[in-house]
Parts: sequence; C-alpha cells; structure tokens
Amino acid sequence: MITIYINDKPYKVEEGQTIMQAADKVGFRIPRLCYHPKLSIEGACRVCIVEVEGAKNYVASCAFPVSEGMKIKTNSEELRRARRDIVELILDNHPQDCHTCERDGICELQRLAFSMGIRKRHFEGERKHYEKDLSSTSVVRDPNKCILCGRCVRICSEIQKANVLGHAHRGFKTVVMPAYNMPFSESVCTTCGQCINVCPTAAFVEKNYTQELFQKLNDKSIVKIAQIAPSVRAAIGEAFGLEAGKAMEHEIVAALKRLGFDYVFDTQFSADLTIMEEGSEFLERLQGKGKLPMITSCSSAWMKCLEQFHPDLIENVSTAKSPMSMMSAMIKTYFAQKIKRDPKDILSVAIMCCTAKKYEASRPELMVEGLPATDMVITTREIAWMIKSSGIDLLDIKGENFDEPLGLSSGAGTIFGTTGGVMEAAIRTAYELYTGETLLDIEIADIRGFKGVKEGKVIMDGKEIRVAVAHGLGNANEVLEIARKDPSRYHFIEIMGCPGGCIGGGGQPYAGYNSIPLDEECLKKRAEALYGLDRNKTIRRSHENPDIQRIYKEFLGRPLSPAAHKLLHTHYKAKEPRGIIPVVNAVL
Amino acid sequence: MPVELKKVSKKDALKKFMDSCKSLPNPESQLIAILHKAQEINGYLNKELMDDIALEMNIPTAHIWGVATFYHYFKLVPQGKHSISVCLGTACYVKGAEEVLNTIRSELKVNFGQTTEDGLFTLQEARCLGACGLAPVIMIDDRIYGELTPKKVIEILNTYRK
Amino acid sequence: MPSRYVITLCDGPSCMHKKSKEIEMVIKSELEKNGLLEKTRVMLSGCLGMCKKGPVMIVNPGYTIYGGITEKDIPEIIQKHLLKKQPVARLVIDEDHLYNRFFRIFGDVDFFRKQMRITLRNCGIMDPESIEDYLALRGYEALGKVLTEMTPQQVIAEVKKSGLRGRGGAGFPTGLKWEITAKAEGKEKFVICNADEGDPGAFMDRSAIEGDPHTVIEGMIIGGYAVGSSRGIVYIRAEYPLAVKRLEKAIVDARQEGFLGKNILGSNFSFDIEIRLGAGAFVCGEETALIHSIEGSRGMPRPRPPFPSVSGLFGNPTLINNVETWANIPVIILDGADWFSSIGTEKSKGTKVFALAGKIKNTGLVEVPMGTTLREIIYEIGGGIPNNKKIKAIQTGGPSGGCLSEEYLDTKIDYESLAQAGSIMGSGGMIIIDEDSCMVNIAKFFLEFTQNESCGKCTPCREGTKRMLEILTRITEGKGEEGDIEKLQRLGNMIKKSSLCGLGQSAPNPVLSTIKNFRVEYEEHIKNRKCPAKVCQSLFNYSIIDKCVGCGACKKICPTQAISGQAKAKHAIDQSKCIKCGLCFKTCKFNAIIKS
Amino acid sequence: MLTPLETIKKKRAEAISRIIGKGYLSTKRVYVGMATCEIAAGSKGVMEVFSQAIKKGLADVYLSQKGCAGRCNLEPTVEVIEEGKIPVKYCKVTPQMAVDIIERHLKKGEIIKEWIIK
Repeated sequence: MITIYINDKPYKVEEGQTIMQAADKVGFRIPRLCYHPKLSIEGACRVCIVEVEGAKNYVASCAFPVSEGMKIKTNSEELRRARRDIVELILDNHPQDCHTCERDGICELQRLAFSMGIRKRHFEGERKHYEKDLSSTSVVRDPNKCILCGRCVRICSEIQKANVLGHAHRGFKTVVMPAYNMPFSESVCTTCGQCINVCPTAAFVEKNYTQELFQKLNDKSIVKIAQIAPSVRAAIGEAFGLEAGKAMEHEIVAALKRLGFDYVFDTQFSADLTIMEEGSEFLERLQGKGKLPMITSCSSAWMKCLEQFHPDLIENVSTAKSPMSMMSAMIKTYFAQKIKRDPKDILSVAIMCCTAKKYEASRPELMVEGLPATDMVITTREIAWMIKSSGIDLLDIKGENFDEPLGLSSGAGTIFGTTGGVMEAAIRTAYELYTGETLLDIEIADIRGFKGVKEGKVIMDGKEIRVAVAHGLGNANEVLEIARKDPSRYHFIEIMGCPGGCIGGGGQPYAGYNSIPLDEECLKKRAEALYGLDRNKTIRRSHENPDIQRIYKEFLGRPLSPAAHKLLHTHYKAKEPRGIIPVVNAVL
Repeated sequence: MPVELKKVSKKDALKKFMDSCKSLPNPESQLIAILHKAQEINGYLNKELMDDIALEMNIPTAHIWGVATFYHYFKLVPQGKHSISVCLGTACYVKGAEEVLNTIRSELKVNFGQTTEDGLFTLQEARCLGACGLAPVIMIDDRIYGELTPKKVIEILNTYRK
Repeated sequence: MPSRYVITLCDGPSCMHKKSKEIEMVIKSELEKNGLLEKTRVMLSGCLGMCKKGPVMIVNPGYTIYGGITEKDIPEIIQKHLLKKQPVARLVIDEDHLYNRFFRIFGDVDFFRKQMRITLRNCGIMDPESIEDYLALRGYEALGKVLTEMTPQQVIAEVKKSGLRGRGGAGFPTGLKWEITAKAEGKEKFVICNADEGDPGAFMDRSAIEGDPHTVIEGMIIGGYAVGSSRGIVYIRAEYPLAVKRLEKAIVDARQEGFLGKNILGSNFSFDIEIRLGAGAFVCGEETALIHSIEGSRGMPRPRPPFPSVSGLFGNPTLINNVETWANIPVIILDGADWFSSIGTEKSKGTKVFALAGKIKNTGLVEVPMGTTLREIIYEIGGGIPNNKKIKAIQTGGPSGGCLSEEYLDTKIDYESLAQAGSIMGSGGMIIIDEDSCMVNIAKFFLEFTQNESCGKCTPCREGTKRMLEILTRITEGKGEEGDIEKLQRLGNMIKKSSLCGLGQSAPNPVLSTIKNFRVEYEEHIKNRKCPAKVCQSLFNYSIIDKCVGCGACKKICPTQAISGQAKAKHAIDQSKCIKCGLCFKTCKFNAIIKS
Repeated sequence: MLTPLETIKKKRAEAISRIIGKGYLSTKRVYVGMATCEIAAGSKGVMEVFSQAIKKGLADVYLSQKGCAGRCNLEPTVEVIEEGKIPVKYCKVTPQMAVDIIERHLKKGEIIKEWIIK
C-alpha cells in the first residue's frame, strides 16, 4: 500500500493502478469519456485530466500510474476550467440537436456537459458534415455525432476482433468508418451492435423500426404476433429505471398486448425446439454422421462472422435455425394453420436483445412459404421506448401469460439468454436422449460465468463429452483456434456473438447514469435473473415441455424429420467480403 | 489482352514484395513499406490493391484504410501525369510561396489533391523540400524549381504543356 | 612519379611563432640526406587548429600527427617513420579533434568561423558515399574503441558524463535514457534513429545524413552496444530520397566492412540496421507515434508512461534518439566526455545545429556551441538582415516554438534560456522575421501547420487548434472581436497543458508567444482593423498614386481586370474587382502602387 | 588476433592508401556539393561538366562529391583544394562557370576571385 494525496487529503491505495482506479476506490469519480474498463487505454478525450504536483502538464488519470507520495488535484479552479473547455470543444463540433436525438436523456456526452456546468459557449465554429450510413439492416452510423472517443473501434477490434471500424483520415477530419468508407452493408460488420452499446452518443444506433411497427399495429386486417427473447425480460426493467436483474416476463406480455399485439409467444419455447433439433443433430454427429466438433448456430452475429471469417468451419456448424427463426417458421405454418389464416396476413415481430437478428431476419434462405419468416425485429431499447411512448406503465401493470400453443417453455429455454445457457440446455436433453436416463445435476457450474473461454465435460454412458463455451467474437476466435489445432479436443462448442451472451446483446438498454456499458456486474445480474427463472420452473428440460411434445406429435413428427428439416434447419455459405482476423493484434 | 497482362504483372510484383516482407520479423509492421510499393507500382492505392494486401498479409482492411488515409504520402485517387508539390515550409512561406500557389491554382484551376481536367497535373502541398535557400520552390515530379515568381511559374508550367 | 609521403606542416600564426619555418628547412635537408626528397612532398598548410600543441605536422599516408616538435626531432621522425614505417610514439598526439578538419577548408569564411562543427564535422568535406573517406576521417574508430576498451556500462557512463541532451526538441538527458533502456527488461531491445524531420524550414537531419551517413550509423551501433540491442531502425521521411539512398549504401558498406552484422569486428556483439520509411506525417516525430508508424499503424501517440525506454517497439525496451544526437556519440567517445562537456553552458553541453532561414543574408545550416547568443548567430554568422530592414522577431523551434522579439537578442542558446524566453530549442529551426512580416499572420501560418498535422486523437489538439485557427483567421480578416485575444490565451493554455503529446502541447506556442511579445499588433488588427505590416490582405487596399506614368504594365498583368486607365495617364484600381493578389504591386517599376 | 580497435586502424590505413591510390595527394581536389539542396540548385549539371572534362583527359584532378556545408543561399558550391594552399570555395556555380573553373583554375592555376565565398 502507498499513500497518495487527493485534494490535500492522504489516502492509502494499492500500488500498480492508475490514478483513476485509485481515486474511484476512495470516492472520487473523476469525469471520463473515452475510458472503458474492458478496453485498452486510449487517453484521447482528455476529460479525465488531473493535476499532479511536479508534472508540467495535466495528466490523463486513466493512464497515469499512482506512486508513493503523489499529490493529485482533481478539482482545482484552473483544472475545472480546462476540463470544461475540453468538453465544450467536443460539443462545438457536435450537432446541437439533443432534443430530437435518439439518445436524448441517456447520452453520456449530454450528462457530461451538464455536470461540467457548460452554460455558455465560447468557441463555436465550423462543424463536421458527413453522410449518415443507413445501409445496414441493423446499425446506423452517423459520423456527425461521433466524438472520436474510439470505444467502438476498440470494442470491434479488441473484444469482437472483427476489425470493421477504424479511424480514417486525420486531425479535424478524422472519421470512424469501415474500410474505404464502404457502406456497412458491404463491410464485414457482423451487425453485433456492440459499437452501439459502448458509444457515448448516438453515432451508432440500431436501425429503428418503431414507426413502421406502430403503423402495422393499427392495421386491423392482419394478425400481429410478437415473440420475446429470453434476455429481453432480464434487462428491459433497466430502461425503466430499475436495478439490473429484475425479470419482467409477464409485465412485457401485458404491455405488448396493450400495444396491440394479438398474440405474444415466447422465444423460449422455440429455444426448447432448438434443443430438440440441435441435440438430436449432435447425437447423430456423435454417431459419425457429420463433422465434430459441432458448433451452435443460435447467434446471428456469430453466423455472419462464421461466413466471413471462418468459412472453413461451416460444416461444423449446426444446421438448426436460431430460436427466433424457428418460432417465426412455426408461426407462419403451424400456428397459421391453427388459426386458419393465410401466413401473408400474419405480422411476425421478434422482440430481441439483438441487432444482428435484424440482419438474420433479412436472410433469404430463412423464408417460409415464400415469405419472410420474421417480418420485423425490434430491440429491447426500441420496445421499451414504444411502451413508454404509448403511455403504458410497465412498472405498474398486471402481468399476463404467454399465449398458447407457442408460449410454454422449460427452464432450459430460459437460460439460452446467457453465455453457456445453450450448452447447458443441450446437455440436459442430450444426456437423456443418449443414455435414456435423466440428468439430475443439471446446473453445470463449469460453463457458467463470464470467463472468455469455458471448458466442461459430461460423461454419457461412460463416454466423455468435452464441451467449450465462448462469448464475444474475439473469444470465439480463440476457441476456434484451439479447435483447429486439436480437432478432437471438443465435441460441442457454444458460441455467442456478444460478451455475456444475449444478455449483453447489441440491442439491450443503455447503461444508466452511474454505470458503464457492458459492465460485468450488470451482466451478472441479468444472468442471475434468467437462472432464477430457470430455478423456479418445474420443467427444466426442453424435451419435458408438453407443448414441444405436442408440436412434434401434431406437426413435425420427430426431431430431424423431413418436415423439421424443411422448416427448422438451414445452411450457410462463405461470404464476400472476406474478413481478416489478424494473428498478431497490431491494431492496438 | 495486353492490358490484362499488365494488371497481372503488377499484382505479381506486389505479391513478390509482400513475400519478401513475410520472411522478416514482425511482417505486419511492413505495412507502410508495402503501401509505398503498391503506390510505386500502381500510381495510387485502390480498394483492389488494399484488399490483396489484407488477405496476403493478414491485416484487416479497416486498418489498412486507416493507415492509407493517415499519411499524406499515400494517394487514393489516380494522379495526373506530373505531380506539382508546392513547398509551404516556413522559408518558402516567408518568401512568397502563397503567391506562387495562388498563381498555380488559378492557372490550373485545381486545389490541393486535385488533378487538372486534362490529366496533366496533380497539385500537392509539401511540408519542406529542404531547399530553403532557393525559396520559394516547387517540385514537379523529381525536379525542383527555385526562386520562383508568379511569372516564372507560368513559364515552367508551359514547358510541361508542350 | 607520385610521392610516397606527404608531410604537411602547419603554417598557422601560432606554429609560425614556434618556428615552423625553421623546421621546414630541417625536414628538407634531412630528406635529402636520406634520399627521400624525390619521394616526399613537403607542404605548408593553414592553421590545423591544434595551436596549443604546436608546432604540428602531419605525415601521410597514415595521418599521423606529430605535435610539439623541434628541429631536433626531425631526424628521428624521418628515419623511423619514413624509412622503417614506425611512427615516433612519444611525439604523436591525439589532439586532432574531429571537428577541426572542417575548418581547415572553411575556417577562413565569417559564416563558418564562429561555428563549431561536431555533428556536421564531415558534412561538406567528404564523399558521403565513400566509406573510405569516412574511415580516413577516423570513422568507426569510436566503435573500435568501445568494443575494445569499454564495457556497456562505461559507454553509458561516458555519455552521461558528457551532459549530452536529446537534440530532437525536449532535451532529455541522453545518458539517462540509455541507462533506463539498458536496465529495462525485454525479449529484445531496439535502437531507433528518429530521422522523421518534419519542421517546416528545418533540414539539418537531411543534410547530416546526406553529408555523412556513417556517423549516424556508428552512433547507433555504439548505442546498441551500450543498451544491449541487436536491432537498429532508422525511421526516415520518404520525402528524402537522396538521404535514404546514401544511408542504404552506407549500411551496405558498413556491413561489408564488418561494422554491422554478426560479431562486429570479431567481438561477440552483433547489430544490424534497417531503414523504415515514413509516409508524410509530422506527428511521427513524436516517439510513441513513430513507434506506431514503424509497427505499421497510424502514427498516433499514446499516453506515457510507459516510456519507450521501458516499453516501446513491439512492447520492447526501445532507445530513440534523433539524427543529431546520434551524430554526437562517436565524437564523445573519441574525444571524451570531459572535452565535450567543456563546450556549452552549465546545463546544455556541446553544440546545436540551427537551420537559419527567413529574412537573413546568409541562410543555411549553422552549428554553434551552446551558449552562443542569438545576436551572434544572426549578425556575425547570418550577416544580419538584408535590405537594411529592421529585425522584428526570431522564431525558434519551428511550429512548436515561439517568436521572440528583438529584446531577446542577447539570449544565450540553451534549453533553459530559450524556454524561459517563451520559445523552445526544438529541433533547431530559426527563422528571422523582419518588419515586413505580420506577427498575427506568422502565428496563423504555424498554427495552420500544426492544425493540419494534428493526428486527431486527443480533443484539445484536434478541436482546440481548429478553434484557435478560426479566431486567428477572423482577426487577420478584420473580423476580430473584443475578447478574442483572451480566448486565444485561454484555449492556448488549456491545449498546452491538456494535450496528449508534444505536438499538441506545443502547438499554441507560436500564438501565445506572439501575443506575449507582439500584443500591440493583435490589438491593431482587432480594434483598428489594421495590419501594421500590411500583410493581411483584408486589412489594406492597393491604390495607385500620382507617380503613375501610365505604362500599363499593371493593367496587363492584373488577373481580374481590376485596373483601368488610358495609356500615359494615371491608372486606377477598381476595389470591387481587386483580389489583392499583389501582382500589380510587384510589377510596377515606378513605385506608384501602394498598400493603404 | 587483432582487437576491434586495431582492426579499425588497419582498415583506416588501407582506406587511406586506397584514396591516395586514386590520386588524392598529388593533384588538385575538386569537391562538388551533391546534397538535395545543392542538386536542386543545379549541382548535377556542374558535376557533369567536371566528370566529362576528366573523361576527356583533364589530368591531375581528383573529383569527389560531398554533402552540404550549410550555405544554402550560395549553392551549388564547389571547392578546389590543393594541399598546402588555402582551399578555394566557389559559390553559385553554373555549368558554364564550371567550364571556366576548369580552364582558368585547374589548368592555369588562376583563382577566380569574384566567385569565391567570402
């Protein structure tokens, strides 16, 4: 322990940390902007500057290490003014359209400006003017709102390792963009939306479909059906000011009904369906029909990543569609028949934690009966806004149940929303299908938690089944490298495109006033909400779900049947442009 | 077709250079040298070349693009037959580089980074050509012209127009 | 028949006084006695610069210098040295400072006489593409000495003792940097020569490499030996093709002679050098940006610590010095730290090269001992201001430096005094500004440069310099507002203290120093809408006075047809058409066009 | 075995004798500035004049290029050096002047005073 002085008072702090880390622990939250605990230190915004006695200039507290006897000032008059001026300079080159901006009220820059006390502007001048990129199905890029903190560039290269974004040009003309300033839709963007999560402003936002949806919800001639992904319920409360970790299952169902949906189904049901198909596929592969290790295919960002960055592994990936697309396929066939409606008259809306699902919905190979299976994908953020905008009080609403016959789910379907969940759910069912016995100890600790790459094993009938779980595309790359080098190391690999799995998806609520995007504590609470829902269920294995048994009996036959193949399975192919994952991370 | 042939050999030359880079320690650090080479071969950098470099050297295209746009030296559009660099170093500035520049601008009707309509000249700014004793100077291709006046500049430009 | 020996006898005033004439007579008679007169040339030379040890003579080939000789010593020298090829050791002196040779050729010219050439000692007197020329000038001897007689620790101690400080701008003690790098742990270590000289108007690095590339190479090898590195990199501007070519050749030659490569000169020390080209980014002179550029990335700086000496290229300890710093090393090793530290001021030792430019008679590169005053440089070396104009300001340190007014002329050149005066040593640009220049415009010029070269990473530099430039621009356009000076100062001070790297931290210097030293000019622009030097185009008009004879030359050259008038009658300028290009003003032979 | 320092000294002796072998001592030495700045000022043409003259039989002249001595405003510069005599430094040399230097100075020993750097 060493002693440092902050604003003249001594504090004992640990050595080897930065001024910012030390100050955080003793109760000084130095203002910051480009800093993110999960990303490399950029030191670019200069908002977190402090005075250090003996240093000629201010130092960036995010990068400067503490040392014995260091005397730090975080709030001197001159420093406050410098910091204020820096934030003003950012504002001076930023559109002044806060009241019409999507991030109004939840914008980090806006909060920062307020807390700096910027009430008068001194240095206004030329502002940047660039084209918005609206080409992507999922992410809208607006360079005018970009303040060049570089968080998106870092998350894209360091965590997701997709390297889609980079700084281009220099100086005042610096812009964050994909290579060649190409439209997002033509780039190697996996549409994961993590850039949106970390962006402090509205330089990245999801492609917004709320207006279209409002319009359709008023259309009396069609049947409006919603499905809700597991992790939406784990996070939507945050958008309404609740602490992370409060599950809002029945409340959303009720809210969606009030918004005008005729039926609200649960993507967890189709998660169970996925387990039936994927589990059976895995057992087939285990018996020599198909390549091992088998890799999951639920995550849309991962699937785009696979096609662009790992086309050599396409055959290893399960052909099972994602739960969303299975649900949509069932809505437009099985359910359409049940309610005797032409699938053309059905609007299938998926409420997802994810921006990549917007891309998945546009994949032509997922069409059913010549129609898009999913008509619209709405993120947690969008639906939260719609609920607020419609004056529906989510916090004080009487909960309702999902509709039948696609609303009942097992606990296995619930935990799909967190990293390791698909694997755990799969093991619960595969074990029984393989051994004929019920797996009793169904909570598999090895593959829970937020370690980048997790490994586990189960013994099925004396056979050791080795599995791996990775979340975030960077970790995915790592686990795939291991598997490439040693193909027999794993039998089954779960990959989720986003850090933490779907609960950390690119469409989840923005971080609150005092929290940071992708904060691990927050992810833990969201995961715990899902694990809690699982624990409270009596049915915790997908194959035990009676509605799953019913749909096979009435409609699909059995897992991997021709009908199931037609509606619940798909295929992937290598995509251009081909992306590069650098061997050495030279991008830092 | 001869045009096609030429294209292939350009690619080959670059490939050969990249192969030699790969045998060095930290090959990815040779990116700037590779871009220099690509520009030398092709006159400017285009998407096709940068894509090739990305795949060959295992460097993301966004990174290559970031580097190519960061440095003044790299050109992203086809260049004129002759490149005119106007030195805007201090010595030249003090001795009237601005006048020279304005003359060239109005004479050729181009700005920095632009190429004349006839494709003959591309105008560029230079930091310091290291010929301060001759200020103000311009460099056309590899040749330096010094102690310029607006009149002299026009005469020089005319010699390239013939 | 060509001579086998050449004896050069110093004929300088001091040696003359010590009887060199008499010695010459003795030499000739001794040669005759030994039958060597035909095969030997005896010559007198100008001062060889070793007056204290005079009389001095040099025997070639071999470049053996004898000092303090008397008539009595001659027979011994002739017999032993010329006949038996054994130099007379007791008379041989090592006093021949490397820097003296330059003056044997150039010492009679005022411009050079006041200078002292250490780093540029060979520039202009040797063929830069000949390693033989360099060897003849005691090249690589320092390397030999280091490898034979000194441990790495001793080399570092010597450099520390010399008091040498980084010549790239900030003046960090070189020996300390070496020591930190030597102590740092890493898989491998790197030695880098920063030759990304980018200050507009400064070209000493180019000149040094073009004139004497081996010195830099030798310095780097010694540095590599001292810190335990085997990989050297020269990062050089692509805009310097000739320097690159000469450096490449020098490296190949040095390799061939065994000065680079494995087991240099039979020692167990190995070292090699590669060249990396820049691609036109001023900010790459900043060491962390330079490292990123070598790594193949955008040349953007990163926060320090960690310093490159601890974690630099590819995360390894990296020693970075600039060209001029490296060029000092061989001299320090050969002539000793004591000698080196006897030159200069208390805190700044040795010499500094300046690129003298602007409104001065003798433009060029000058190398002077630290402690020389600005006045000496400008008037005694530079020859003063041409056309009887008055000096207005001295700009040092390039775009990172400041403008000093006339009252600072007696400032002694060293890191501290220049900083105290409000400028910096920088890499050594020195621009002389006369009364015809507008200081606001000069400040704008430099800020335009740094603003254009800002990498765009940190907010203060990226956005702040832009705003400062906007304010300056409006001042020069006559649209300045009350409070603009204060805004410039507020922004400038904030940028100085808050920016990430040296570029941003020094970018406001030209503005702040001109406000400090020439505030009246700013006020004239803002309050009275006047440019006292008549440079800012918006603040004056061209008009034709009665001196006009109506020759029509102005009318002919005017690009916008703004001038009208009958032949042989006074012409007039239509102000609404005039774009103030100044062509008419330059063309008029009768001084009939004035700025008002 | 030689120490590195001895090796260097040996190499130096060899280098000097090679230089002398090229005629360094017994002739007039002509140095033409060939740095970027000098070339920009036209020194290539000057160099050409000297080297052509030697090719065509101009004897007793040792021609070498050199770096820049720092006299920017006087470039191109040419030095004519004879051991024992004060070196002669010409400035702003044009190819035509180079011809004159050959004819008057190198061949006849006349120092052309008006072209000398002062």
